[in-house]
Amino acid sequence: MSQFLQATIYGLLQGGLLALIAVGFSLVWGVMNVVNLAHGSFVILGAYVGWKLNSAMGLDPFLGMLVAAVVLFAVGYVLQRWLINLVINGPIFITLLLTFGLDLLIVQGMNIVFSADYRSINTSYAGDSLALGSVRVPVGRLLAFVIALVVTFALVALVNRTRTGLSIMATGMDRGAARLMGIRARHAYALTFAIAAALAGMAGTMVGTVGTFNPAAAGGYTLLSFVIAVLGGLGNMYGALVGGLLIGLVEAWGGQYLPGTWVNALAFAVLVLVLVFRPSGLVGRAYYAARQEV
Amino acid sequence: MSSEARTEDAEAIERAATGRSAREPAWRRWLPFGLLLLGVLVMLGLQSQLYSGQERTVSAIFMFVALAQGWNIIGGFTGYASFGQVVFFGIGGYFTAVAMSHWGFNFWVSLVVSGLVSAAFGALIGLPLLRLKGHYFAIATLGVAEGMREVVTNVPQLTGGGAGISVPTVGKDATTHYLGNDGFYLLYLLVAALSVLVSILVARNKFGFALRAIHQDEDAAAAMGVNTTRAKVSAFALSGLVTGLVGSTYAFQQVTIFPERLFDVDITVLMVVMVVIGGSGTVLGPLLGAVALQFLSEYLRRNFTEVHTFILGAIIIAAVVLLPQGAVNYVREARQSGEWSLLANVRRYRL
Amino acid sequence: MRSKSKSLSLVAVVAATTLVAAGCGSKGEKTAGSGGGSGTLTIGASMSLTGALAREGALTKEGYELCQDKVNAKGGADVGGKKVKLDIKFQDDTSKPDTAAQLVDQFNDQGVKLILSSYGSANTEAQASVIERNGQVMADSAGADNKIFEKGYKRTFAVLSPATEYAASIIKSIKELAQPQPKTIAILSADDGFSKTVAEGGAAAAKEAGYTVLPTQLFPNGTSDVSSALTKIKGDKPDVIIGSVHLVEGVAIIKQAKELGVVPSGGFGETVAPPTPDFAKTLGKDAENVLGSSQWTDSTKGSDKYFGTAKDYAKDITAKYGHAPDYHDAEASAACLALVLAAEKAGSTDADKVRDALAGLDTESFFGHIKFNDKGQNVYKPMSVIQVQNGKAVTVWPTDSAEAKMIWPGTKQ
Amino acid sequence: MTATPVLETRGLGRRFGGLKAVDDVSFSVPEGQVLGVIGPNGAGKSTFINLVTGHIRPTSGQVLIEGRDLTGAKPWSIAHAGVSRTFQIVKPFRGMSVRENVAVGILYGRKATSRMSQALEQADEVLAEVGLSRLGDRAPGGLSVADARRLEFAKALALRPRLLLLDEVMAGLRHSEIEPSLELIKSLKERGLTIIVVEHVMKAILAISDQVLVLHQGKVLTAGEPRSVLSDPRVIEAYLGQRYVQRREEGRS
Repeated sequence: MSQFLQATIYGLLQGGLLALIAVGFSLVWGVMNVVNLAHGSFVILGAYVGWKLNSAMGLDPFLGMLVAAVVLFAVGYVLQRWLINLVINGPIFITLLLTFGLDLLIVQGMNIVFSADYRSINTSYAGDSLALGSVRVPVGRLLAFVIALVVTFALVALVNRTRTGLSIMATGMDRGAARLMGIRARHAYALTFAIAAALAGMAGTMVGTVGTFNPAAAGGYTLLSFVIAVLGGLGNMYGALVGGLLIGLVEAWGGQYLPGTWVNALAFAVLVLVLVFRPSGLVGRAYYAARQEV
Repeated sequence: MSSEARTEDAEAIERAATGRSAREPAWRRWLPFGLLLLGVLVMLGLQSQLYSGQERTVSAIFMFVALAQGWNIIGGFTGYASFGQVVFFGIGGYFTAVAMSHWGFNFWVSLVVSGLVSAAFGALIGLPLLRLKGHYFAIATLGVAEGMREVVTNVPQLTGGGAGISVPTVGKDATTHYLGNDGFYLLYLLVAALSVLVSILVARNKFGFALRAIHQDEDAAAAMGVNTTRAKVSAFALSGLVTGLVGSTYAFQQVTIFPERLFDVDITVLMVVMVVIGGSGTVLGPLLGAVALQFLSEYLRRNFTEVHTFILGAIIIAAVVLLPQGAVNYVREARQSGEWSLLANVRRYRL
Repeated sequence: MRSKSKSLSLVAVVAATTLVAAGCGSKGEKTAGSGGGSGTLTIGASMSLTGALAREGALTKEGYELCQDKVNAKGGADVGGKKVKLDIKFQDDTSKPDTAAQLVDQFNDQGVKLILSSYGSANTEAQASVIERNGQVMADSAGADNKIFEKGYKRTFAVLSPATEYAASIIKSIKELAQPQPKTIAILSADDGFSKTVAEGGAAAAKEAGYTVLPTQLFPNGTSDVSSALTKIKGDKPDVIIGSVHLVEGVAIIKQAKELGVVPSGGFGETVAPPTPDFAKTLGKDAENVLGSSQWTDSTKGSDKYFGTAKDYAKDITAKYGHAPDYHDAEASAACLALVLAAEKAGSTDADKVRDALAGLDTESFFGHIKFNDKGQNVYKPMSVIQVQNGKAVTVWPTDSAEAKMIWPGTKQ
Repeated sequence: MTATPVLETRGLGRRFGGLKAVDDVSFSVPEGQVLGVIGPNGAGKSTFINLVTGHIRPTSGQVLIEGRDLTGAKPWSIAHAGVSRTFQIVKPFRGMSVRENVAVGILYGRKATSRMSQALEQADEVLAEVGLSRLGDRAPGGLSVADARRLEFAKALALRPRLLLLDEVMAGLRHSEIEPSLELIKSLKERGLTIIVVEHVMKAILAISDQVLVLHQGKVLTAGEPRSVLSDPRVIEAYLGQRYVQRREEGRS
């Protein structure tokens, strides 16, 4: 029983972090119909920023992640505004390939700059854990989890309440109409991508704090973002949250009760089944279901 | 989407140029086949010029020609971007390895059966997945491929799991003796030629018409009597067949294979890159793309040992931005419109 | 249609010409690069400089480079009475077995018959079969999986102790030194071939030593989340947790064991993770007292004419690369050394002669005793067991080369 | 009349969530007749066509083609049963030449051939019928609105249909362009084709329909002989509006 509880707690905490990683990915996909294969490399890039700040000037990662967010925001904005926008109207595999090229570039770049050594951001407290009876709740992951939730809700608020957010949504739903309303699509897109990158960066710093990372780890986070975005229904930010938690739990439980490493197959099985039986995602319908290029 | 439409128009001008009139002279109908034959002969002649290791390098080019052509059937002609295409490569490879090491099949039987098994698998997953469009199909197939890798990893008694599986190639339990670089050069050449042949046939026969129609407008195709479900599934199975044959050959050549490599998403991506850079939906594009990209990456690897993937990434980005429609289509359009400037070309997909 | 066919023929021609060109190109190389007789001893090395194994690949390259420097500093290797400079050709196999194998073939074209292995068992295994076919010779610096040596290959020689020793040596050290003696041992392992072999070796040794061994728990190779494996064994309260891991999973086990409150009464042992400096760097104080096994430490016994002792070697690495030596460095240098010594012994760079010389090689070195059994494994060199003490990995076993006493129990309750 | 109608629907209906796009539509078209279908936007005209041609599955009712129950059959089966249609928004295969566009229908239609050259020849014949011969090699992307609509026609005819459903083939055409398509429809009728015309252009409806069916909010408002239907006050009120009546009055005096 305590085993089950432990796994559940751990899965939930992990899931929160995954959600924060995936929510931006989902937003980009929903708004501009771009599947960003370089998303995972943003996560790792963020982790390196946090790590550098921590190892160079001893900045606490939970502050460092704000810097990471700013840096990645800038990177994201530039990439979208002056590169991805160049092919945004192309068939899907054009954008897929472009972002794949970006991924190669960033990952290999990090290899050259930071080397392929495994890194981890050390804090005095992140490794400690609160004991609830037989169950342990690791402090670092708990913090990350809470932040992930807060940021996700903040994002939803931003998108639904502020002018910027609305302009993004509008552009996502109907670019033509948005333009008529005087929204500059290029800017709106660049903002969307920048926000996604910033969130990935923050998440990355936390990933680096609770775990280990090196450039090669980027691909895994991109894949997870896929699964979660689809589960939640693309562009649906609450959906991404639910999807993240769900995957966290599925993997924790699967790890407990499946033999060998079958758990790895689990996430993908879920992905394919959801796509086949409920392509608009588990959580209501995707904001942009209409934009599946039918 | 209107944007889609705009891009299609561009392709239209080009493809219409190839629109055959009813009164096509016989010799022209046979030309592509003749050229294919010529190409094969040239490659056979070339073999004598190569060292054993270069044969292997060139074999790798043949391999990717076949892989690119395989992807082009579903991704290029039919317009369904399969991002899990490597699953057929893996299944073909593992079926061959398992059949040869556990069930005493000889290679040639395994080769054929592996192809058929991959095709069957394509049909099987095609039925549900081909109802999905665009990114959804892309990601569903990706999921299948990644999942299949884990499955293979988790049945070690059959596949050797993460430790890999070895095909017996020497001694008494070798069902077929190892072919050596000479043999594999010929085998890969055969497979590549076969894939091009399939591609030529698809491009010009009734079936190809159906696929192109589906690519352009699935509703209209159905309304004109095309059984779109059957056509799509057949296309997926056919591309699975080609890809599976390559996987089988690869497994025998490698002797020992591992799940990470046989289901490596990079292989899928390479297929797509080659087709897109060469020109999707054409026979020539994938051929050109595969040859060009293989030469390029080989050259980079030899001369920029440390940073070659970095450079490759940059080149892919440049290619995608400058030649989004692929070299072949770009040249055709330019011929039609007389507009050769790449910058003008960039405008096509720009926001 | 027309444009299609035209360009199709074009391709055929282009391809043909370029290929022929390539052919001629490397014909040139052949005369230039071929080792036999000429003033240089040419060795081909396919490295994992990019891709998943980039980190280990880079270290291996350091080891090969240092070997080249050292030998050439002495004016080169003494082959058949004349000094020949060592010339190692590096190529990147992008961590992919097929490319690694292809590179061996390409070296063969250029007349390069002496090969230094890539990193990791998968790559090495792929290379070994080609080596065998081409009649080349390979010194294996990092492919330790016993599977490679069960195939009857006659031309691949591994300087390192076989995989089965990695965990087993830790068990042996505990059996010999630990007080109080543990009862239950849990083994966690990554799911790649090498790690599994290591785990099997460990389990066997533990049973032999009379410990209760829990069923081995697997997790994905390269994962940074091993929580489920830990949660599974938590209930059984093992006294020792042995991880058959690489650095990343090793770090994860310690981090997450702490998070999950999994505290073995005895301690942790984690094969190759603790010896790498990053381990202590990454985990800080949590790394204290974790046991690890290493192919080599700077207190390994023995010396040779090129590298001197292990201590000298450590100095040289630190001087040249600005970091403490990693056992990957040493493995690589040792493999290179073995080839050089064999060539000298054979008095020739001819592949067959060098192969026979390697088979008969029996020498001391900074890496310890180098001698191969008929399978090509170096079973005569014991592995060292180290323990992280005050942030530094110190040798605690075998006792004759120990720098410090084993701290036991390694964990504070 | 005893002869089985080419098309008959019984209580045909389709609901999207709460909305009944088409609701309990029953009627039949006898061989060789032209049926005009009119109704305000959103009356369910296009949905109705999609139900008949199998692009949308009905949630209730039946579709019978020459007596065979083909309810919920796939579009291609319907096509093979001899029913072909045009799309309100033209759907040319942009990757192919005009000729190849038509050839698809010949290769996969009711009297399918698989000989490519033969198919392309027949395609040229069909293009001739609709007056597109000169454009056979062109790309559909470059066609004028009128020619694009002709291409839709040609693609539908390529199937050698017995029943032809025309979804607003005259929308967006100039008066000068409407005449020829009317002529075309008439000539097809003379060849014994049964035709259903969905139109807004009243002039066209009056000119060619034997019967007119009025859809309103998915239901059949009324059906019958064109002039009587068009003067039916409910129809005028629901759809045509007063201005149309006034114009007719003026026209009389």
